[in-house]
Amino acid sequence: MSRIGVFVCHCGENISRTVDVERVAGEAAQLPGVAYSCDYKYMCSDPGQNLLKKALAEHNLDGVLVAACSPRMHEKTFRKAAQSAGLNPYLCDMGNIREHCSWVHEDREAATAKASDIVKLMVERVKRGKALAPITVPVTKRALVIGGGIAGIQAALDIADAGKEVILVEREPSIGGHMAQLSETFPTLDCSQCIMTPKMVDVANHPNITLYTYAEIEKVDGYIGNFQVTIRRKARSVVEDKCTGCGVCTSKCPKKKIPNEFDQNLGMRSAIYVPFPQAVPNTPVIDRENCTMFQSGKCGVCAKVCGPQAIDYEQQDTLVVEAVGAVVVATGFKLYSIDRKPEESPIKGYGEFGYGLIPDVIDGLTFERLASASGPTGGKILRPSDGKEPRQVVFIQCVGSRAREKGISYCSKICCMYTAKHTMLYRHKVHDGQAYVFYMDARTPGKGYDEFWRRAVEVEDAVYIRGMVSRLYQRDGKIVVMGSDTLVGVQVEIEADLVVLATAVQAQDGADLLAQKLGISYDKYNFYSEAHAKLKPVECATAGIYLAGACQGPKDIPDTVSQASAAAAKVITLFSKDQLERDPVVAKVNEKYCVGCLQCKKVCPYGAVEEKEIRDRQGNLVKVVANVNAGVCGGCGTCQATCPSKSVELDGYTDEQIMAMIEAL
Amino acid sequence: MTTINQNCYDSVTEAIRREAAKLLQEQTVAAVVGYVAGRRPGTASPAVAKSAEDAEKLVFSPACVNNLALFLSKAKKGIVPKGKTAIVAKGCDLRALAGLIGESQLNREDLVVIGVACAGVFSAAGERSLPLSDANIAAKCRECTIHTPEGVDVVAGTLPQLPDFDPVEAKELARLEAMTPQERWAFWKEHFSRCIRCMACRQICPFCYCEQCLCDRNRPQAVESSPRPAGNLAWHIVRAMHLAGRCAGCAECERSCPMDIPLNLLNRRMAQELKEQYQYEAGTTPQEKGPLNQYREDDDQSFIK
Amino acid sequence: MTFAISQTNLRLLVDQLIQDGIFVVGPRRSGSMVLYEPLSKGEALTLDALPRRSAKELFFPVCEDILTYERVEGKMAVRDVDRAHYPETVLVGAPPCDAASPAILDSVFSWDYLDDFYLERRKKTTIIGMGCTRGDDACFCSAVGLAPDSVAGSDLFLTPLPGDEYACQVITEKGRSLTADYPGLFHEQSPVDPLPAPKQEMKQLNLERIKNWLDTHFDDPLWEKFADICAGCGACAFVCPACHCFDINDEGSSEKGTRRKHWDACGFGKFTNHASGHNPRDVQNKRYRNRIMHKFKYYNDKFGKTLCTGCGRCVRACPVGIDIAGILAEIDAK
Amino acid sequence: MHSAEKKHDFEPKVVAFVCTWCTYAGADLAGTSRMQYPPNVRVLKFPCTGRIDPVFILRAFQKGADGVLVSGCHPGDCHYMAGNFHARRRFAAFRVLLGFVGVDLNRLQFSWVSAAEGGKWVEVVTELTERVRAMGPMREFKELEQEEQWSATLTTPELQQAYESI
Amino acid sequence: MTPKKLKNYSYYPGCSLHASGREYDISTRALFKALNIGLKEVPDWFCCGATPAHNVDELLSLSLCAKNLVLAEEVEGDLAVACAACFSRLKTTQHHLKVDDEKRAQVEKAIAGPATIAKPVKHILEILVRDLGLAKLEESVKKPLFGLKVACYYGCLLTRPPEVPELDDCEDPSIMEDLLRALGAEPVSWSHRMECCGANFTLSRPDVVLHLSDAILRSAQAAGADCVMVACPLCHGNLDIRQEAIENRSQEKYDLPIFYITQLAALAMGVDDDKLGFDSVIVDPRPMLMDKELI
Repeated sequence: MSRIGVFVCHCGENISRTVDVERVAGEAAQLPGVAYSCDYKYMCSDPGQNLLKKALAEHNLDGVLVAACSPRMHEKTFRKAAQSAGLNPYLCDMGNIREHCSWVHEDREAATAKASDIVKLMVERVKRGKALAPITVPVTKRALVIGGGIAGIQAALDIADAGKEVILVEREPSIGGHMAQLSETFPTLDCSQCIMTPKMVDVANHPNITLYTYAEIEKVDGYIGNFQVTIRRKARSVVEDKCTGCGVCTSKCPKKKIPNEFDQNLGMRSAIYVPFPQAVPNTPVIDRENCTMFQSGKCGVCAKVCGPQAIDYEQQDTLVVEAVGAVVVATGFKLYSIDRKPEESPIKGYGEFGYGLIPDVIDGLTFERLASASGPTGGKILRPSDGKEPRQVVFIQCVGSRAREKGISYCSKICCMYTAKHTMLYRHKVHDGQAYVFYMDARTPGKGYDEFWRRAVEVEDAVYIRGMVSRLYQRDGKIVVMGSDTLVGVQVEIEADLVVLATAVQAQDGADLLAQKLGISYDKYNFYSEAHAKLKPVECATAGIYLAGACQGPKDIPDTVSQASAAAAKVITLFSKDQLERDPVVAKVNEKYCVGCLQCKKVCPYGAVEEKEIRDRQGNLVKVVANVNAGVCGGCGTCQATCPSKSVELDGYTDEQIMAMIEAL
Repeated sequence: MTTINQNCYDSVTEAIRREAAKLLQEQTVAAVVGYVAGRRPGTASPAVAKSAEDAEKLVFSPACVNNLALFLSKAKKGIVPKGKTAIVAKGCDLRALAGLIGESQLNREDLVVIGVACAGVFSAAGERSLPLSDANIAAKCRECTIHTPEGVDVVAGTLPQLPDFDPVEAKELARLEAMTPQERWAFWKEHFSRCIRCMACRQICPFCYCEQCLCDRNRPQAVESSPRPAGNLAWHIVRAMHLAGRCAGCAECERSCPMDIPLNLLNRRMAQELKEQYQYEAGTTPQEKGPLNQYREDDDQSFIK
Repeated sequence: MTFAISQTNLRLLVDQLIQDGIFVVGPRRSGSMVLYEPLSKGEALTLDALPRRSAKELFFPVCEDILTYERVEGKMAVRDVDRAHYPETVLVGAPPCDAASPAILDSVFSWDYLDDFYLERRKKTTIIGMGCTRGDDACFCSAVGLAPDSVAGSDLFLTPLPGDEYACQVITEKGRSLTADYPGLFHEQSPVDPLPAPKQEMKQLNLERIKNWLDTHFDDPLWEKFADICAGCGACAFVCPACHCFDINDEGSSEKGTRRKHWDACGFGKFTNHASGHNPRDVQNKRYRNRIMHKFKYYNDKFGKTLCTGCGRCVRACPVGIDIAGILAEIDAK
Repeated sequence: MHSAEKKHDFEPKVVAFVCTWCTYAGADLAGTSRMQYPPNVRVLKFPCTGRIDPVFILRAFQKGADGVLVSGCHPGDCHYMAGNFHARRRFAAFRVLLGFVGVDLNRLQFSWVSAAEGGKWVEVVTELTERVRAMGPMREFKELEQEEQWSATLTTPELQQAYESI
Repeated sequence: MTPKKLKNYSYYPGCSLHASGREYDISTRALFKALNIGLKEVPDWFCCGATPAHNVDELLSLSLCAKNLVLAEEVEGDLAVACAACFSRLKTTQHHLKVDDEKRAQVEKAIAGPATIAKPVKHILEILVRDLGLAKLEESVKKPLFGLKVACYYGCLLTRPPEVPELDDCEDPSIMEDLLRALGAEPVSWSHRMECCGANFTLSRPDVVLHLSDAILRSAQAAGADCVMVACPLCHGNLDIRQEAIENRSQEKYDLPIFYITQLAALAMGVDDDKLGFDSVIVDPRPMLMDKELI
């Protein structure tokens, strides 16, 4: 028989005004299993807590119920008091007779009866409570950062500066991401590369950062504090340790007419190349698909000219396994293309804009390369088709964004600002040129943003036309832009030399595949889902994985950097302890009865359930059962409600407790 | 009355024997789970053939009512020897196999599935001495959509032209749906009051493979184990709920019920709902998640205030 | 001259018994089948089909309360069921395979422990048996020593005659007093040949030989062959007129509840499961072996009776087609 | 009008299964705001609606509840991200099943009540209580609980009496 | 011996095809006859409500089409429609009634019976290019239209909105061009094939029509087209009947014959040019066709 102590609180008069607390305590004393009961003016006061502690010792109690306010108010208080008197804190519960009773009912008789019922129910729960010990998980104090754009770089630097090791993995041959491609940045118009490249160099030189470029995540195992990450280092065909970055190979490479992806295919590069001059690392990579040596076995010029003999045509992909305690995902974005899409694709192309087949219809990133001093035109705005300077440029916003009929309903957030910036850059470079902008709304929330946009309109003379464009077509070397001006209510037709589309920001290619490897969730656009839109904006549902930058949703640079630093702060917080301690309200599997149907695994929002093989002493497989990783389990109990045989049970909310409460109704 | 020509069953029998003998002789499989004829005419029972000799005794007839997937589930562990197994499966049984694969109870690679072209089997109460016809065909076969097996390793036999049968079960379901809650309560109360908790419905179900049935537990007791009307109702509700989204629709529960409780109506009602709401149907392809193991953010919630 | 009763009068008899406060149970249509159920009038009596469940539940209910308990002011108050309140009962229309079973079960329920629940009901019940004129390929009463016209276990035995009449044999004192209480319903009639008994496929089994084999073959590969496919349900035991295993369960909370006794079956995985978790009959064929052993060896060893009346219900009910008659024939042939 | 001022012939037993993060907190808010609602409801706290097994609902009816409320976080608000999404499907299915065996679904209410919706909590509880009150006691399950197989029907008056007290 | 009919279609001509667009009807029938495809007019068909009705009364417009669809059930075969507007309305009705139970109930009440919407509604283009197939079509060509440069004009209704006609890519279709290539003609690449001609503003706001249609003709001419091919009697009207007014307005000479798809197809199939209604259009195509030695 249990020995439960019931303490009924008056809460001054808050409870006792409508609830006859003495009667509640008296009735509680009659309940089977209750060894002691009393009522007291303020249970949460020091004397009240001392009363509880004293009763625990004197009456040898093995469970405590405090019938008082909401557990959300004082559960911690009483559990701590009980613990200090030697009782496991999880054997102390609260019955809510204030918020759920005395404050919401005025009929004293009914309120007292209800309070007694609440005590009765909760006593049944306390009786069947289990002593629980906090769960500790060791923490490996190294972080993995996936993606070497500004988000990944910022997160990596912040974590590394806190003295923790960081593995930074980048898919491309160089870090830098999209920000390295930009010319100037809003709202200050400072040169992107001027602020970006020092950070890239910092990454390269940081003693705490291990950089893997031209590498991808192959596999992720483990859980918070203890991930095992397998990284595929793609064969670069250049031995990084030997290469001095002298550049002879790239200048001697006979195959030079390969469109340069970094320049949005406007410029050319060689088959062995560094994507851009400030690349980090400054180690070339051989593009095997375009390399004569790889395609026909004849050439080998680069190997011949390489002094340090760093060229290795035989190099293979290698797999590296790293143990880390936290992961920051910063895989960034790509731009939507207006090309014709496969029929089954939920996202559609823009036939009315010629499906990307009109050469002088470009996207914003291409315009950035045209405007960039280090770009293929040396910073001159020249149109791709004939290299002429465009006299009239039409900018179209919301191409693919907020376009439900094209399959994307969200706002890409950055286009209003960068289009305004583009009109300015254009005006600065082509003084007598005219910029037109078709827009739906000008969205400029941000420090200095609206002022910036106004400058474009009012000072730099960009003509903003509020309306959509219905068609683009070529006529006499020009692009005819047919649109409407909805403010005036007329059809507009502009003959443009160049059309720049502010195309939608989309999640990177393969974002979904990476999410599956990481076990994190993503939305229908493949943007990663944060754990809570308001309160956990950088955490993933999966513990120990954090998000930074546009992989979570369209974001500009300031927001990206903020989020990256926030993610880094979360990682550093995690790493501040040797052991991770967490609430022991977690699910446990009864391996005797579990039959391994793994329905629990399918519903677990945390990916906390894994398969576990049970073997006999000879090592023969007996069966496969579910196993809950206590470090990852969030304690929702969805697994238990799903399990047909109830072979998984949530501590603190066991079926036995709940059934007993229902029985006592 | 429409009668189905018996010849098609003979051709299946022949094909099963041939295939089983080959598989066993070549030691491709350790055993073939199939049917043998019973002592009484018009009966058959499941059997595990472990030799080419055993294979000669395998049959297929309208009496082969059992869903043999049961014998591959963990509930029946041990009776099929270790190693690769061949199984004779009707279309309805295939869905159960797919379900068991989806629930990690079976590996497709460990199976050789001998799918039978099945024109139908006897109903529980049907006269077994007559050829299969409108009068004695099982309700599930009347609405079968999977007479010819899909995704199997071998197809045994071919089908004759099959007549259209009256969908009695669908009609019964519609009749119940049209009742008032009070009438339905009375209907089920009468049926459940006869339940003696022989557990045939559970034991014959390929998906009731739990080592410890929730309903056998007594601490806490979720469902009264004694065969009284209250516990009987609770048991059948829990059973239907646990099978929702998993049930393959083989209707073995109903067939094996000695008290003639129309249990498959419960399963069908659930299946109908899951199809309407979540476009889920038990099929012959293993699915990673059942309808109640997944969700969509825009799932219907009109019933939630 | 023969003592007889017409079909009409048989139903009248039921009506009159009910009127006189007697609890009358007999075969009655219930949903899609016929079951032994309390009769509210003679007309309900349905004699054209074998009831799906046996008549044993009249003496040994599917589930019955043994006692109730409740904690009152810290003490546990236990209340027993008063067996004196069982009513005077007449079972009417039981075929030989059902009528014979109480006589067999009397032994086990009155052995070292007197089971009042059973015995009190048994004492208060009169059985009107009835000769069997139907039967199917699952029936094997004559193979286990009974017959479609066997009077074993009946207090009064009715033999169907041509022309809606039953020849009426008084077997026991109980039967005699029943006929004496309702003399007007019976009449004298010149002897006629009864309706023919159904032909049974099964030949007579040598139960002695079967027992001999069972005595020496506790371990035998045949058990696997017979019953590996057993699905582990209780259908056979629950429809059987002779199976009498039961389980006792307390239902309710630790504060108040009911102790209940209900049918158990050797097919169940939890049957004879020890508290330790160990089960001596750990696999299905061992559980089935127990079924055969109990019926044809253990019960015989102990009470000199066979625990089977050949009604064939288990053969019909088995969801996987296990055929006890076929198994017995196979053992007999060893 | 306050419940205290009304006297009813029938006081229904209403059980609420709620998640701790949203609805429990919402009910707390109703308290801190001193809103009033009928005292018939008894609250059972769960971490998440995802933890709520349909068996609990069934059991509550069996054990004498006249109405059952299940309430949790609005979609997208789940503290555990997806617990309420899974629960939603489970309850949708279970509801249909209960309806199919003849339970009047007016006795079973599901709702989303957030931590900020003290008013909605009051509304939902009041509405369910009054609806169930108007419907009268949940006779079906109570009667079923009393029933026996015919062969075990109780004939002892004192036992019958003892039984009814249970 | 008559050769075996390929497939039978029911046929909904629509009002225009019995009036101002008579050439479309004539040439459609002639073409089907030449291709040996059965075409049986739906008995008692009536107006589909055309493009204005649905702006005024949606239920009316749906009910008109629904009733026509019910009538179409009486004739065997998928429903062939030539007029792009009728096609659009019938398909729109099918779409609405399929996805919206409430509308369906209203319509069924209005037409006093079940709305049968299962019959596939097919535009002539679909029948030619998809059902018959380009290969078969090419095979059947007797007089290839070599050297004829055609501007294929789709107009608004043939592909839009994409979920309704489901005919081709809504902004960049190619079905007309595919057809023409099979006939031996040469489709030109031009900018205005999807633009609006002004449609039924032709009566209320001719100024708009003249402006819009002018752009179309101008663009077709600039692309080097000899003629324009249309699938809609309304487009035909605006481009053909109004061509002179357009020329007067813009002081440009276009002289571009406007063909229905069926006219050119039938011509290629060897149908006599005097059976195709060339004599009843405003811009007489015969001089141009003679020039090209196509007649």
